[in-house]
Amino acid sequence: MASTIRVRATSSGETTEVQALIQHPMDSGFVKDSKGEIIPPHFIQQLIFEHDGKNVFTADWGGGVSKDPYVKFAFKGAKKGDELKISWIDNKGATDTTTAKIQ
Amino acid sequence: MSTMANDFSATRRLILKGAGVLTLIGLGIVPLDVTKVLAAANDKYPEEAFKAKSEADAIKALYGKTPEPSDKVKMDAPEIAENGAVVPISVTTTLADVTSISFLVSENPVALVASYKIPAGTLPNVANRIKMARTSNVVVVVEAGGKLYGVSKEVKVTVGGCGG
Amino acid sequence: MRNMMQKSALVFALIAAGAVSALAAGSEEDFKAAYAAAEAANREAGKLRNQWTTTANTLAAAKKAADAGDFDKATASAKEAEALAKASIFQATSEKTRWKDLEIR
Amino acid sequence: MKLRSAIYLASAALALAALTLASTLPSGAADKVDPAADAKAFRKFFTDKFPKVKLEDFVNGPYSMNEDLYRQWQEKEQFPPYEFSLEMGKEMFSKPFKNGKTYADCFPNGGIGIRQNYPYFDEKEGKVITLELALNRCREANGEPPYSYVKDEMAALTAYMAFTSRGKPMDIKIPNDPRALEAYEKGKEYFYTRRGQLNFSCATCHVQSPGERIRAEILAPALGIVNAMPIYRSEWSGMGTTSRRFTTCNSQIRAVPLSPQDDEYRNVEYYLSYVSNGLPISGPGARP
Repeated sequence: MASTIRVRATSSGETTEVQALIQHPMDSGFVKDSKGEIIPPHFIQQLIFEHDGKNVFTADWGGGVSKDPYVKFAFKGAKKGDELKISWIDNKGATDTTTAKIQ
Repeated sequence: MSTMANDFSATRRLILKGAGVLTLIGLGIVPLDVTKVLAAANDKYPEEAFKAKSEADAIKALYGKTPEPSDKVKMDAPEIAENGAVVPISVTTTLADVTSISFLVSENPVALVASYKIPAGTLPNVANRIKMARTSNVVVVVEAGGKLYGVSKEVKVTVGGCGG
Repeated sequence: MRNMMQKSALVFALIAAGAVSALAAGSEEDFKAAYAAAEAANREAGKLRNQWTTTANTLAAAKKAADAGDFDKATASAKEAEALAKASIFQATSEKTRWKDLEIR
Repeated sequence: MKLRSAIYLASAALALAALTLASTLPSGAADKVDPAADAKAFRKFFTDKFPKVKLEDFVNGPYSMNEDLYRQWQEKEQFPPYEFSLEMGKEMFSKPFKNGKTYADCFPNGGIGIRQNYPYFDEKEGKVITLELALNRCREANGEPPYSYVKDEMAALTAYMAFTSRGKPMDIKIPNDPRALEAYEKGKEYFYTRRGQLNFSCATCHVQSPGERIRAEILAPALGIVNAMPIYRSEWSGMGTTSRRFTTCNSQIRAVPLSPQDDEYRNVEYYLSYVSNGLPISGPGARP
């Protein structure tokens, strides 16, 4: 199956803009299903972006982040063709990792 | 009485820390190491803050202090959320030495939604999509130079209907 | 003390009223007839491709009340369902021509 | 007792209504079905009502009607929520069936860039064929079980096919066949017919009130509404097809929905698509 992580990282010289969309239910643990039973919490807790072995952005998330979460940020010090490593871990211990080339 | 004293000394300590960082920059000493150390110490997932029900408790668990208002933090949020399940919120700030940006929704069952660590070299601009249980204040807290700043905006949330 | 007396008087009155209505309530036969009529009307609405969700919900409520032995309530719900089904039939029939009033020309 | 009299009253009203209509109808009943004139009037109605909205923007539904919503949409479109479905659709579309054939074998031009021609009227069958129906028929013809019409796989496949047609103007033909004209006319009738306990027609919301809020949601204009299908609706937290939109609209007005791809729904999609001719395909879309 394809990665759960979609990344677009584009460099405009000095800064690199990064957008990521991740496929994840992000169940908060406060919502009931159609049978009236609570859907247990299931959400990404940490999402880390690394460039050149260094953390450039860390997201700590709770169940209040939307389903299929999206985040956008920008950082300096990277150039076109560099690799960006993205990884997440959720509250059940599941993880996923991918790398993306900066365009 | 005693809590007041504690709060006061905590604030004082933090102001001092902030001033210290600023001094380092002023002297031309690379503040990178400082932020890096701070970041490393913060790398753990803030479990407690994400358990706090109220916005004040969450901020306290995260930062151990209370934010002051700032006109240097700009939050972009809709007046009326198209749907509480997906509310796009973004923030930019002209504050220097930003180390962390957090998003909270006062009326959510768990107030803290997301907290981002901003190492040196990363711009203090973040956009994300959050859930809102109902009409509420959305609070963005920015930690910069060891101080805490906050802005708040009400976003109306309505549900259901035959739109689309 | 006075307050309590008043309260118990009220409770008595409620019980009495309940008993009276239970005595006057429809029998199982009444319910069955009302339910059959409602179902028939709803079937007709179905033929006209215009059933209402509220009819189905009210029919379900009638059945539930009947299963619980409350034929009074069940009969009332069944009659309400029939009225809803008839209204949906009326709507479908009149709309056969009325829809043109709304058309953009 | 009260109910009885209400029903009598209703039937009396019905009789009365029938009488008045009978006397006023002749002019209306004699109308010839003229789809081209309908489409022209339909488009004019919306462009007159919303002079500031560009014609091609109507396909963006409620977002074309409200600035605050438009900004939220732009933000979402930077990384749209239908992205995963679209990718899944692309993968599914190229993956062969057990017999080695693919969806491409069922469609003109291998299924690419043809969304704007659906639904079409099949003169052999004498009925309207929608894209969703054609996809399931393709599956069944190749020995695969059909998909649910409302979401998941069907939404993914139609999302991908719409994507390959993005920007192409809707191009629905009504062949010279009285049955095609009848299907069109029946679709129109369905669109304007009030139903459900709320006594709403499709037009009540999407012709008379687009841009307005109903229970706080901004209603989409009917013009170009099908061009954006399928859609990711935040309210559904997921994708939905045209079938899903029709059935859920029905339940919302307290009408029992018909089965997806029943004749009525196929006809109304035919009608709505025809009157949206010339507007670009924008699907897959994102909606509140």
